Amino acid sequence: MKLVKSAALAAAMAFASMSGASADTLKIAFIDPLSGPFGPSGQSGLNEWTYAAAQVNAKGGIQGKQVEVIGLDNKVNPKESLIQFQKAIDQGVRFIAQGNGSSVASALVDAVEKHNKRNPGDEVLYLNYAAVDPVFTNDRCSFWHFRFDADADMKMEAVTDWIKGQEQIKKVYIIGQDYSFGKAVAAAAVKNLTAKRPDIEIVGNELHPLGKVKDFTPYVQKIISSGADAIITGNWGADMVLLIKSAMDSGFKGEILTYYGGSKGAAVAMGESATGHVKAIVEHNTNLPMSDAHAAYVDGYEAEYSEDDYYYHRISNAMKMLAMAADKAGSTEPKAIAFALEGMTWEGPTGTITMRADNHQILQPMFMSTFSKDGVTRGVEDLPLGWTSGANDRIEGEATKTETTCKMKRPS
Amino acid sequence: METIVFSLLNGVIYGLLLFMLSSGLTLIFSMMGVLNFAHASFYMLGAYFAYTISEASSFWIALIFAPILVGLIGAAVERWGLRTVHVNGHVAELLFTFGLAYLIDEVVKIIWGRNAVDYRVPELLDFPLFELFGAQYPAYRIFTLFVALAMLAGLWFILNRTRAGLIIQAALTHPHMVGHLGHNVPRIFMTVFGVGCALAGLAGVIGGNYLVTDPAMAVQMGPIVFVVVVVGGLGSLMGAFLAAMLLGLLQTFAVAIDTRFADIFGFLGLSETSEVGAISIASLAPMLPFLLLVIILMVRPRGLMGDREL
Amino acid sequence: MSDQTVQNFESLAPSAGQKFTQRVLPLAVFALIILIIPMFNPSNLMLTLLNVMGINIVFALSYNMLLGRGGLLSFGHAVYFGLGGYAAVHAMRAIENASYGDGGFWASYPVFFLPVIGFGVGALAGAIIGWPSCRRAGTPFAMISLGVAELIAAAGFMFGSIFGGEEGISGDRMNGPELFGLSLGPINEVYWFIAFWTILGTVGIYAFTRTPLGKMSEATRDNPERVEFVGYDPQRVRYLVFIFAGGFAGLAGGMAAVQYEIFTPEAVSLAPSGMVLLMAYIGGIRYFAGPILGAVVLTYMQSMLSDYSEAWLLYLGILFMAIVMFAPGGLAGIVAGLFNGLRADDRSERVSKWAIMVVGCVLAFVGLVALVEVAIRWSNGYGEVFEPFGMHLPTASVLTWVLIVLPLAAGFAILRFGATRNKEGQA
Amino acid sequence: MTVAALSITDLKKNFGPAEIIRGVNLEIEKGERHAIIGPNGAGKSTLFNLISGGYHPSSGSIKLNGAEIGGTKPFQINRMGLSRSFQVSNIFANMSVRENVRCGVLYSMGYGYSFWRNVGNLKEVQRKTAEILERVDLLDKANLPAALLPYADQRTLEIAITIAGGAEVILLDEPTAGMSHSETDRAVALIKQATEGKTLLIVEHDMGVVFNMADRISVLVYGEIIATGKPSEIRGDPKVREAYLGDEADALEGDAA
Repeated sequence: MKLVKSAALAAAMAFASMSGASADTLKIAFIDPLSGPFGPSGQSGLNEWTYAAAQVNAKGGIQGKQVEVIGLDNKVNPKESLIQFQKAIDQGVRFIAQGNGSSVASALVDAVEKHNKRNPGDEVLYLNYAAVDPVFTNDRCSFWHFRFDADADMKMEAVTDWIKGQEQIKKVYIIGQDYSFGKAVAAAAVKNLTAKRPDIEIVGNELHPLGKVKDFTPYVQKIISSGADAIITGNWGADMVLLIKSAMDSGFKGEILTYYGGSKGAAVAMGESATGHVKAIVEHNTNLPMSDAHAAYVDGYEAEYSEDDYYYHRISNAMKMLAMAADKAGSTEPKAIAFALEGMTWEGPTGTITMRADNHQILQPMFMSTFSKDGVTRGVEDLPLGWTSGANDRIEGEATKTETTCKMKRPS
Repeated sequence: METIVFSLLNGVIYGLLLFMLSSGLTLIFSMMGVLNFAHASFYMLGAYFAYTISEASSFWIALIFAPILVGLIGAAVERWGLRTVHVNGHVAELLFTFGLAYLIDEVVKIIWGRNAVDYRVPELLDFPLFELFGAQYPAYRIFTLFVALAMLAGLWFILNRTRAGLIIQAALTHPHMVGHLGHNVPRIFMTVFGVGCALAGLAGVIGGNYLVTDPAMAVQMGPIVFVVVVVGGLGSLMGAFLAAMLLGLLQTFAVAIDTRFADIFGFLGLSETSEVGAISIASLAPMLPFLLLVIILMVRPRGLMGDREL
Repeated sequence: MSDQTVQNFESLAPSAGQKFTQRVLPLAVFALIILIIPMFNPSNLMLTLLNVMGINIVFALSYNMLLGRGGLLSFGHAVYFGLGGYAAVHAMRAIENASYGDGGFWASYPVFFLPVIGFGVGALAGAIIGWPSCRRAGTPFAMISLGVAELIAAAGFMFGSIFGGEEGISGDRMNGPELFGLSLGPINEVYWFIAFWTILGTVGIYAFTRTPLGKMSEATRDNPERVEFVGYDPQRVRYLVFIFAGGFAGLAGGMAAVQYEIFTPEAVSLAPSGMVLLMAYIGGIRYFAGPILGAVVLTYMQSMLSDYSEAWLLYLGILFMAIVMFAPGGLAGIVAGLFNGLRADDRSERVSKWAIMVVGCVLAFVGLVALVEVAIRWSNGYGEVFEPFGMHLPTASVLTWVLIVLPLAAGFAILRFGATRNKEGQA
Repeated sequence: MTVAALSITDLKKNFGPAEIIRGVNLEIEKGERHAIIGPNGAGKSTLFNLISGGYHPSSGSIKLNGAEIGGTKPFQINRMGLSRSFQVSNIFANMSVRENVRCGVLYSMGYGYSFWRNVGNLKEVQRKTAEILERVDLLDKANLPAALLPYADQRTLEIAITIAGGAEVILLDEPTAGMSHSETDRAVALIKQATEGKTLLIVEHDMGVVFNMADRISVLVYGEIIATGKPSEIRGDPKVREAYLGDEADALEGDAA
């Protein structure tokens, strides 16, 4: 009897198969967390993709096709992502977008590569907008993967380029989460600092377990005792917020250079006391000087999604480049678009943007943004606080270029 | 020297916060045998209530009313939830609280959003109290210390100087005896559960702005509370206190130690660059509680001060 | 003794017919369902889901060897699933390297048999970790499993050479010798692989419950003290059961390795351990088929419900709580209750009682869904409005709240009425 | 000289400062039915727990067929051929009567921790189980869940599990407690029949049962055995009469009649 019920269920599922692809839409499956602890950042990403699609559609779409963004919740779980990937394929999706979590990215790079090998003629293109592990554009690079964000090493290039211009920084403390990403950030920081500012003393290099520390005060006091005047950290989520909060409470006076200071929810948790101290290396902030068209784009977004702030500028870049590549190729076939994207260079709202042909990594200007009270025209999270950067805080895309070990295998 | 002073101070404060959080669970667990998975969720509720109340009025009002509110919710959970499940045994009770923790998490996300809320230290206490070896010491941390001590004193007074306290003490060590003395056991259970939750709520009021108030705070604190209770031992608030202190100090001191495995076991040929050799004591600090938990359960299942085995 | 006794002992045990209907038939039907599903030409997504269900069925059944049959509540069962899976992925890589390189043992090892590796490593991990864990049942066991799970989860991120850091370890299943003509490339071929191991795992775990050790495991759950006085060491019984549970979890991990071709440290974390607990308990731990049912339902919910509502986690939590509080037998218990009730004498009375309960549940559920959906949209603040069946239900409208409060109140009132009527009926 | 089935020398047990067993000496021959009586709190249950491995002796020795078993674990003692029942029914409540008895049979038939055999196919186990069930007259209730049995039947099942393993030395802890008169009579007959040829050590309050069954009786008072002997000797022993005051002395008297 119990089994009969499961049979009925299975049969019901079998019939509930999805509708096929329709010819006049270009579907992008957005595979990221939409529920659970990482739901908010996934939701932001989805909003920006949807908005970018609406903007493109208003101008007639891509190659005459309307762009449709389908949000699929992967719960930041690699295995679940593969199920959602299959769901996307069954709906006739040929483009997927993902950003949260290198574990998910790793599973998807692999899955896309295998799918394309096993299903020729039905290839899928992977638009990575935020998973920054360098390995995806190095040892594990794939023809079907394009990254629109600077990878962790490039960000460190940018951070250290910026430090080069900061004479007052003499002692640096590196702290990070004890896993592959944290270790990679620490290694890149040591390597770049020794090369670019040999006079700087690295007074500490520490890893702490991922997401387990409740009170960072002991770490912060170690940092203060070491006399550091800058902290470099790749921490994200609670690990970053708690670190910054503790540092501010204990009266740390130096700079805290982060990768993810601008991520969702951080501003409220850090609070006003963090202004002037916390910096984040990003490709865009909403207080940059903007052209009218770009300002309209940003304001339009913030008006439509009033609870959300414009953060993932790279999504707008990715959508524009997708459209340009399709126009260049005269087709919306992923393979043709992939070839067209290789080596594409254009003038974006923030400067020159290039998609490297050798490893499918984007090069774009980076900005060392400061969490500030002053000079803020667009605040974040309904606070009068926001992210600003000055003239010296700009690092050109070309300067962040790193050597690649990628041996790209292109389909014939 | 400065490391020792700092570690001592931080360890004690963190330990006291842990004790505030776990004392309620020790009461509940010892009397009712329920290892409440949702205990840390009540801690979270305390923080969120305090945030909402202090937005509307002031932190001081929140300090009093938020724990009471949490206590009432706790009592209600016992009355209409746990009691129903009780007949199905301890595993069912454990699973009930497991599900409850899950639900509270989701409900908190709906009501207060999925990001951190801006729950601040009251302005009255938002200043550096003193400076020690170049680092400032926030006044609020010392305030935390006093609240915890006051709670400790209050708890001690109630348990040792009031009739209700004596009944509870008897019940802590001999849970089966209370019924024989003619007391209304269900009501005692409900009260104890409520009071235990209120204590967690108080810890939330204090800890929410000391740390961060977000929906992940319950999950973060959950397991460590168990460690305190189990290591401290059944039926022993003193044990919970010692365990909390031990954990607080252990973790803060471990952070201060830069030694790596390679330095310790170097004589065995463990190299600095190997995966095991590169692990430092400091990076292990947050894992120590769980190591301690497993070891205690293996070696001394009654905990540090417990009067009986789990 | 006399012939009488011999005769009696023959009649004591279930007859061949009973054995068939009670034991062989359900398993045969289960296998048959698995075998005929492909005839319905399911989409790739459905095949993927079915594969995941197969994996979860074995995983949940292995978990129930502990919780349902052994009375051991574990919060770290994913450790064995994960370690088994990791071992299988490492073996998969070894097969790949060996088939392109120097050959050797791995070159001749078919990917099809990777779950065997998973079983071995899962059992080995069970043997090592079980040694300190199984001395005590109850809360100490649960706490040790939690502590161990935390430690292993942390180790998952620390030891890159085993767990591959955040990206995990990936392999390619299309290497090594092919078996049964399955290249294991397309998903429908993987389906047969999963089907084979799901059936084997299910039969294996079922067979285990029929062995002397399996029986003594149930006896130890019920009464460890008495077990000692019939010559058994309860610790030893628990320990051996634990090893087998670890082994079958590893088997499921090995199946997952072939299905996903990747394992990441997330697999050994606390979340999947909690998930398998939910699967087994919601399905019903007192019934062998319970975890199967739970695995099917929860796998479907996890991957499909999120398409309809982002509050799916909340619904899952509510379902779990409802089961814990009102239906400790789980879904399988409900199904069994219905089935037995339909054959009972007071059939009509029971049906009317159920009808009342169902109406109450449905009403309360409608109100609850409306409440949750309206609340979550309000909470998100994107100005989105809940619009079921063409209705427009903004937060501020009176109609919305009528639609929430009315069904909720009516549903609970009916359920209460049903419950009190039951009590009177019993008194 | 034959070795005693059970031989206890200078056995002592204290819980903290409280001395419960204060030096017990006892020899029980093979095949003997020996009863232990004594007032409440004399330490009868403690003595049983010491012999069956539930407690560790503080000092002294307990020998089973000449082998020391003091401080050994219960399951080891059980494997050496000693089995016991409990004062409170201690059965596997979620299993059927047949399965309960089968649990008692399995180990003794060499199927210990076996996980490669199907219990349903173990013919000799089935046969032995059926034999035991028949011997205790529970055959017709074999497939009922144990928890649904009436009280007296649960007590019987308790005894059935105890004898199932084929132990030569059997300890019964108040086997007739809480039974009615007719039930008691039935139980006594059953015990006599089921433990035919075995060594039996029994603790019992019902003097009728004791004097009816026992070959010899020991009287335990305040942790010491004050007298051991045939029922007739015990009945007349003044020390015993002294220990049993009031009603219970009358009971001794009454049963003597």
